[in-house]
Amino acid sequence: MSEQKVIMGNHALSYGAVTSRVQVIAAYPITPQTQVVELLSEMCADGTLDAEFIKVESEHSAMAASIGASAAGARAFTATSAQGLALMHEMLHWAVGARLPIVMGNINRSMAPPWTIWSEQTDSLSQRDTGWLQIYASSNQEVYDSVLIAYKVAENEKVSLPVMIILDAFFLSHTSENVTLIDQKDADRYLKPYNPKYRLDIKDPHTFGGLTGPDWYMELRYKIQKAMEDSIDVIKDAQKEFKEMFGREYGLVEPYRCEDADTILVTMATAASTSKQVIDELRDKGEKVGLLRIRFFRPFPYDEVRKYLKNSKKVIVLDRNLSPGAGGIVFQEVKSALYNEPVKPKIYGYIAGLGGRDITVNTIGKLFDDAKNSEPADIKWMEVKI
Amino acid sequence: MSEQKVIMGNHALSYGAVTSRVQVIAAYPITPQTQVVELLSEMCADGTLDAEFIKVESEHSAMAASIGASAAGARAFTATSAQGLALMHEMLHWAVGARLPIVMGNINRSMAPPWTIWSEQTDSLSQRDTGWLQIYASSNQEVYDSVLIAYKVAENEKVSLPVMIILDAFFLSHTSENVTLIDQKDADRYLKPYNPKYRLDIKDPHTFGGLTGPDWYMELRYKIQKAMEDSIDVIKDAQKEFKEMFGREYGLVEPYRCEDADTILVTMATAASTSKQVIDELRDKGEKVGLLRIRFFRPFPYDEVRKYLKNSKKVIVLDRNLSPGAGGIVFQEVKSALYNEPVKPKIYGYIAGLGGRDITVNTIGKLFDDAKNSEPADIKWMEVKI
Amino acid sequence: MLEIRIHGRGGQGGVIASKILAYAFAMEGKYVQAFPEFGVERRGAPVTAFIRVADGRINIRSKIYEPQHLIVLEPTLLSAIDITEGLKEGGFIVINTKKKPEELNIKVKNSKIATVDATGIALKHRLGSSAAPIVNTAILGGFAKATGFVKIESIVEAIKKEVPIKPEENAQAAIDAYNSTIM
Amino acid sequence: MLEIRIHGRGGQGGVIASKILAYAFAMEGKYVQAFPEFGVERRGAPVTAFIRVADGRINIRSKIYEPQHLIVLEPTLLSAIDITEGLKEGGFIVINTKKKPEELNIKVKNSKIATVDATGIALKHRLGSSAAPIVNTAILGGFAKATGFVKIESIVEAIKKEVPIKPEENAQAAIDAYNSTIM
Amino acid sequence: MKYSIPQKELMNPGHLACQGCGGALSLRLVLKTLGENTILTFPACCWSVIDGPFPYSSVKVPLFHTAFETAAITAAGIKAGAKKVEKEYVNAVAWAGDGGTYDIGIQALSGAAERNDDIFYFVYDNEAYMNTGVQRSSATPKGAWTTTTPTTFPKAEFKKDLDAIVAAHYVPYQATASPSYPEDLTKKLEKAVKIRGFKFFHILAPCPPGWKTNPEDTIKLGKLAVESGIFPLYEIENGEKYTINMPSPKKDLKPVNEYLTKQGRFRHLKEDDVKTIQEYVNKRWEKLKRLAGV
Amino acid sequence: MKYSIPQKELMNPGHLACQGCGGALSLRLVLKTLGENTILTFPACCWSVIDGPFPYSSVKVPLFHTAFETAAITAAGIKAGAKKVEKEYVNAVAWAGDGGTYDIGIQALSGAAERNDDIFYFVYDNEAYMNTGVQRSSATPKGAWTTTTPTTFPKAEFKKDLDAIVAAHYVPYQATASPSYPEDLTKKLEKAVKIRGFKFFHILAPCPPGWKTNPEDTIKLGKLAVESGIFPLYEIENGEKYTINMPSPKKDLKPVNEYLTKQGRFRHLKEDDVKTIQEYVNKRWEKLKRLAGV
Amino acid sequence: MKRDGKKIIFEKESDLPPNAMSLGTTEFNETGSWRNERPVVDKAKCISCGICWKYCPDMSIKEDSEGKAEIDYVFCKGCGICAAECPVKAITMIEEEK
Amino acid sequence: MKRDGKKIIFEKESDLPPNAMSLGTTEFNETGSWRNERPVVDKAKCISCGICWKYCPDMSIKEDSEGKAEIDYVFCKGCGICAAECPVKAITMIEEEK
Ligand SMILES: Cc1ncc(C[n+]2csc(CCOP(=O)(O)OP(=O)(O)O)c2C)c(N)n1
Ligand SMILES: Cc1ncc(C[n+]2csc(CCOP(=O)(O)OP(=O)(O)O)c2C)c(N)n1
Ligand code: SF4
Ligand code: SF4
Ligand code: SF4
Ligand code: SF4
Ligand code: SF4
Ligand code: SF4
Ligand SMILES: [Mg+2]
Ligand SMILES: [Mg+2]
Repeated sequence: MSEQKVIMGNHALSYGAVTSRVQVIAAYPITPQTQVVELLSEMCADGTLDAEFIKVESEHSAMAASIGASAAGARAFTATSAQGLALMHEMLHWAVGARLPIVMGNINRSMAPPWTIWSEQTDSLSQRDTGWLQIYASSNQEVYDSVLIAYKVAENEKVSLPVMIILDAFFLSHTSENVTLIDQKDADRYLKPYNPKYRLDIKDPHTFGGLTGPDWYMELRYKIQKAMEDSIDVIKDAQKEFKEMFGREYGLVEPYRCEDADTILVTMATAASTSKQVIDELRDKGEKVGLLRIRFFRPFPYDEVRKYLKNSKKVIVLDRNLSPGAGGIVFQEVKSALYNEPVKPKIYGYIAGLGGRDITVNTIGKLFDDAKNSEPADIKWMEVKI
Repeated sequence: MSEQKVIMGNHALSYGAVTSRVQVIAAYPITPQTQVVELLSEMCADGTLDAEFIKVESEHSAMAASIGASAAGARAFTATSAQGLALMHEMLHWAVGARLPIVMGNINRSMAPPWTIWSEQTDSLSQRDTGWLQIYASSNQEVYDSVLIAYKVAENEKVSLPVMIILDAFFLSHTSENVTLIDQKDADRYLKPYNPKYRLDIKDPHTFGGLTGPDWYMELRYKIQKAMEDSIDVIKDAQKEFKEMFGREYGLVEPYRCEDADTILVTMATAASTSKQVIDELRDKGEKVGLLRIRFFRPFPYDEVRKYLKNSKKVIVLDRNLSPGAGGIVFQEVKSALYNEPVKPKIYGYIAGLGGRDITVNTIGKLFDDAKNSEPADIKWMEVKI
Repeated sequence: MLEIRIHGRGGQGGVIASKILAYAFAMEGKYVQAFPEFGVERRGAPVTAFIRVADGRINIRSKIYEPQHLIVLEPTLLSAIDITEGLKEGGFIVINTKKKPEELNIKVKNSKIATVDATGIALKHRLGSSAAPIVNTAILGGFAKATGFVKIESIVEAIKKEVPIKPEENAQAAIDAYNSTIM
Repeated sequence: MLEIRIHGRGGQGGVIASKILAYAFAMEGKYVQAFPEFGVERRGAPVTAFIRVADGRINIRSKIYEPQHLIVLEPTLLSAIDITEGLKEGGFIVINTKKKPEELNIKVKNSKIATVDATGIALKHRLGSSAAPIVNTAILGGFAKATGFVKIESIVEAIKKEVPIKPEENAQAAIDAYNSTIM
Repeated sequence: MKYSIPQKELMNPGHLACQGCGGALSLRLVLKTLGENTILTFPACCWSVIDGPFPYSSVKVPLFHTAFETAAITAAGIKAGAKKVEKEYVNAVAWAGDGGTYDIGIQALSGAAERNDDIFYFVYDNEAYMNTGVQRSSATPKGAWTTTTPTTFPKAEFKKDLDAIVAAHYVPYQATASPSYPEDLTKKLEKAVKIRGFKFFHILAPCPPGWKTNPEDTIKLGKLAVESGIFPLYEIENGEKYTINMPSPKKDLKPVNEYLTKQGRFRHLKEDDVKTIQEYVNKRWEKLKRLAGV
Repeated sequence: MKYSIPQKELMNPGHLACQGCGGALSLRLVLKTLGENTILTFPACCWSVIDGPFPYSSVKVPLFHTAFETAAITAAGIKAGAKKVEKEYVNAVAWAGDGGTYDIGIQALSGAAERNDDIFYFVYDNEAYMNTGVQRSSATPKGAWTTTTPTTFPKAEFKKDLDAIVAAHYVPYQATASPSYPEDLTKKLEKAVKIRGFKFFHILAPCPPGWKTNPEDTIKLGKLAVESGIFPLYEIENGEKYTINMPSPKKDLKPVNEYLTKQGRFRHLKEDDVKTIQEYVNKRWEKLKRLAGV
Repeated sequence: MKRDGKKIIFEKESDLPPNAMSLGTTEFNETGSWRNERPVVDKAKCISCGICWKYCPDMSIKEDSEGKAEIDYVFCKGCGICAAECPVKAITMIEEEK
Repeated sequence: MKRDGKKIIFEKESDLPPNAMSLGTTEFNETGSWRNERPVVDKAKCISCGICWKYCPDMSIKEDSEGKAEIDYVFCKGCGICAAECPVKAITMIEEEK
């Protein structure tokens, strides 16, 4: 029997981990992620969840412990944010090279200095080259569901890569809303116990990660890229099965009123959610506008992005992040994806909402206004006060 | 009086630091960077260089110490590679947010696991969102000269950002070649002592990096992006002055026989150097080919890249790096840069030389062959053995 | 769509109140959002929390700048800060105080003020100490009564599910408040 | 362009030899590259180093797969590994050994073999110990003599600038080797 | 008014510490003696917030906010830089919480101690990660509640013995101190400012929300911790010479119970648990006396 | 042939250690007693190379190569995972160099020790960063040459006292050991495998290229280190119960000189320097005897 | 850059420093609003011992012209430490007006 | 996947494991080539004490049919430890052929 709750995004992650029967948790507190860990601590303490909880001394160790546990063959979970994610950086590369299906929640928070705890996606987007799959969620239900989907995808032999589930700080992490939890029995049918082909097995000993010269390193990287490419179908299948069992549908991207749209807004996470309201309002006024929410940023959904955007006239990319000296990261990747198309929309890139600056209906409305009356540029800023 | 030496790339970094009169060095050993540190240790020990050398316990601390020293108003230097660079990741963001003109050498090495010590640019390119200026060098002379230029640019008030000077492992770091050292007196005329407007000053106390809410964080980021944009002119000026004083000329990019080229190869570092030989050979055969070497990857030289590429028919991007789930990083950024051009070349992206796989004249020749007879794709691999 | 703001002090449970209230609405089939002020909470410092309630899925995920209704957990805040900032006309303001609505000096057009002695009720049910009474459940009874937006039964059930310590006493406090709210 | 490969054992100074030789060429106005085998060096294990020499700037920056000339620091390597792998025809092979060229059994077409007792010379000048003689400077004298590519004076000067310990003795060893190389 | 400690304030009011914060009081007291030729660095901790939001600050000396795990090394970097730049001698000061010291910052601390970097390191120890809402650190005492050691499964391990760990680095000077004893703290600081090399201070800083105590009890709790031997005040020179300042080694300790019962975080403890704690405290007190040769 | 230690080899020849490597020998000896129900993890260190290139390995038990700074926590993660997955009890073993332990890995080590994670931690201490070509670590002894402490300015600080630091964590079992004394090592391991919780071994592992010694002297150097009291062999239980195994506390120590002069890294030492070292060793030996109550 | 009392107002780009450098003090933040209870000094009882001053975490105790303790209500958060520590009970905490 | 003696040869994509997992032992690497000097056992002197075996870092000492020490020259790196530690000097290091 599924159960309805009103829970915050952070607890949606915790419940997702519980429903996924994670076996080892290693985590370290950081605002705005702490509730993920606190709830899991409680559930481990009172027996709701039968997992080893390692209360590590840093996020670097949180990821290292997850890596060790996963290499030993257990299902491992952790969660962090911003500085913690950055501190893990070396180990994020490690989890990928070791091909370990760890699932991690990351609460998007802007990077210090200055100290900040508010939402921005630079923290996770600046990990986009590490080889983690990345899901940007826009509701707590999606957060919860994504944990199960993430394990299903990550543990698929064709993939064997870690997955990051990403929530906007506060806008999602601290916002409680209606979430339907999945009955454990059903969940167990969807997500089988982790049973990897290779692990640290005392009955079948192998060494993992030994010195690899120019003779084979490149081929191992090739395999990682291949796994990323193969993961597209694995994700589709996992999400299809999810829909069949639980009724909720997810894609690599989420198109919203894109069919005949001239102008399509591309963005991620909660900004995409708020955008729907703007799209509805503009559609009511007769404007042919649509929204493409990118849910998976890695693997980058080239086909879907092209499919939905190539027939539009204008594309507006809203980036809640900044790669200094370049510009908005999603903007860059969307342009890159459409580059070799025969006919191409104009693409406008805007930076908005850094450091927790609210992205309101108003903000989004202004993007449409600006794109109507201007030419694209390498970078455009929205609502900078100076 | 300038002096001719035969030195390895790593020592070119050390001598560059000496000629720049760095005041604080904090570094940690890692292959293939160790010689940088060893030589500096010796020179500090025997008095050649009057600097504080902090023999830190990790790269994370190397960067933190550099940050502290730079914030106190001293000229700080460090060097690292791959795992060390990754371990610094959080602090790389820190140096930028704190606007500190640290200069760091990074020897490009591929990321573990598996263990590897060989050349690949994923380590530094996956730091491209941190806000460091990045210089990819292709000769030891350039390495040495770039240290002085880097401080000059970094410490310019309009910039106040850290700079990374990047060398291919072994191909540059361990290869000794002719280098002309600059006489200290001349160097002192080029690079003045560091004298920042703001520092940790007991006579004028300020706090740096305090909690910043959604009210001002975004504006501070805007200023960083602005500084990146402004740095373009600062770099040009610094390099012009360098040429005037020392006769050696550097640009944001280095075009080679691009004037009337139909097909232009874009790449960085030592692969670009080897490519010149291929370009010469193909030109001898009458093919209209050219090379655009990207020297500064951050700030991304949008104008230069457009200027040299927009009139070509085909662009070939050779990436010695991989962003799994996307593809070659330079490929992506070049496409993004040219996206809004009215007429555009076809752009071909190839991954080659990962994990120290040699990029030979032969390899580069094959790129031209392949691009001649095929269509672009999201990713193409060169010389994968399986 | 309803948009409600709760005022309290750090450590007083305003955020929990927002969650319980949202849960009560959810049990009545509504879509809800409850969230704290996005910042650092300090014991003693004024803090706020927010609730959105709607019949359909709530897409908007920005903050609430112009709430329709207020809940005030701490009477001393009335003189310490401007609780009515951004408040829309015509809503309800539910305040924990011994005073009657007319004794208060709050100027917002057309707003309906309700008061309830949540502190007294909490202490009666031994919720918290006299220095730090736990009033966040009682006040919700007052809200239910004053606005009629949500049933007291839903509030009670939400309290029982969400409050780990003394759920029964907390529920009873809400009922008592419901029964003693003055408008 | 000259491409030269040096063979030795880990700890024997083959890499330093490559740098000194490159420096000697540079002093004669050449453009040079010197680099070790790109890998981990282990004491005792066979290792190699490389040199490129040209009149103009050297753009090529890949490894050397087919050297023209060889320098062998350690005679035991002749039986342990195949030193001639990839070697082009017609070059010089300079070997540290007491034997004469004709006593060696090296089969590369047209290659000119030169031998010099660098170990003996090194020990004479007390360079290293008898268990671990330092032969990397002496052998360069042999190379200068055998090939004529570089002047012995340049070698001597390069040694004096680059070798921190016993530079004079090392230089003298190179000269002695120059004078006793057999072809 | 009588001033038993320096009158000068190097802190501003309006800061963002909770009511009755022992950590805020501690820095106030410390700065009085360190004086104006001091450069501070704070890693992430409550003080990252207490200091106040940009563009404001609550300290009157230069302050660099740094990453959580880097307090000691940032201070060492500042010191190295200041040595090249400042004409005057500068106290380079790392001011960190227990989490930032015992856990995520211990590597940088150990490195700086080993190199004998000429800095001050202060840990204001409130025995948990407070800034993030009271999670367990390795400084959390056995038996205590935190949000990650719920009362169903309170902290199982004894508090990490950081003072012994630092002592094993044989640093020139280290001491424990308490905001409840400002004169003792001042005296130690006066001694330490004259020493070149690594100086370490461990300050127990009561935290009302984290300990679930009344704000007005902050000073009392600090005193009870000392008097019960939970947190004796002492100095160590070169890791070897121990001097006990308080409580008097000759007198009996107050029972720990009085200290524990004032705190909500220990409310769930059973009599047996308290006994274990008492025995542990007694044993450690005996050991300390032995080390001090009394 | 007589076998005074287990005959079984869990290591393969063809590995990439230098001639006469003490670190390679040490692991060989350790694996004999740990046996097949062992999972290893190595951080970056010489053993990352010694193990051999992919797709080959020189150990016959599962091995996970991990990042430099993570030995202890990776082992703890492996242990937690194996607990959920393996039916048998598994020895989760971190095997790290001194740099990976004393410096960059000490945080993870301290964390695991504090949590009393049920793992083995071995540091094979060759007193410098050898894999990167002999740079100073905090385990490098005072006076030694390394490439970052040139003979013009050799290492100024005494070796970090890691054993005392670990002892300050009160772990169930810790010991020093030497490949020159395989039987002693074996005996300690046999004891340790029965203990649940954190077990720590400190092995001094001579390194010919790093110490500038002759490969054939490796065993002799290990013995001289013990006999001179530079590296006495002892055990500590719960951080408090010390037992000295070797040299005999009743006999005089050999002078350190014999140990030092065999090593190129100490060649530049003056008579006075040697005296300082001798005094230091004597002092520490007295302290150790005191701790062991002899 | 403008100041409104202790508050700082950035108006143009150059007002804002390149990094988050402080330009004012936390005195802009009148933490008196945090108080539920206020300390009141009975000057008659006060013996000017300075203990309350010493222990106030908010620097909210001043010396009046007679050397007696005086509370700075602009910042006093009402923690109650001064009242608890005053050796002669010269300070009482009273409820703020509700 | 093919094997050539102890050497492993990957021919197609599926031969290669997803990560760098070992599939063979370092015995593919005949470290005998590292030797400058070789240990030679004088079996007559050998008393089978096992000390050389115990201390060899390269597992290159075996027991022959009579229980005497025997060197495995395929792997022996020639470090000389066995010779140095043999209590009866039954092992001598001799120069490899040059
Ligand atoms: C790398 C990193 N991890 C986590 C955090 C989140 N964080 C900030 S302060 C803090 C708690 C600090 O605890 P402590 O050092 O004891 O200081 P206190 O807050 O108790 O004063 C944490 C976990 C961070 N800022 N950086
Ligand atoms: C983060 C990081 N920094 C640096 C290195 C480079 N590195 C690899 S092994 C090593 C030295 C290890 O020294 P130690 O732990 O003493 O082991 P040893 O090599 O002496 O056996 C270093 C510095 C690395 N791999 N990762
Ligand atoms: S949580 Fe504790 S330490 Fe932090 S400011 Fe509040 S009282 Fe001080
Ligand atoms: S350098 Fe030293 S520790 Fe490393 S393999 Fe060689 S002998 Fe062993
Ligand atoms: S503590 Fe009491 S007596 Fe002392 S100065 Fe303050 S109010 Fe006066
Ligand atoms: S109540 Fe607290 S803040 Fe106010 S004056 Fe007294 S001690 Fe200071
Ligand atoms: S010389 Fe060394 S490697 Fe060879 S058998 Fe003897 S101990 Fe083993
Ligand atoms: S050490 Fe000597 S006597 Fe003993 S087994 Fe070996 S060769 Fe024989
Ligand atoms: Mg704390
Ligand atoms: Mg070592």
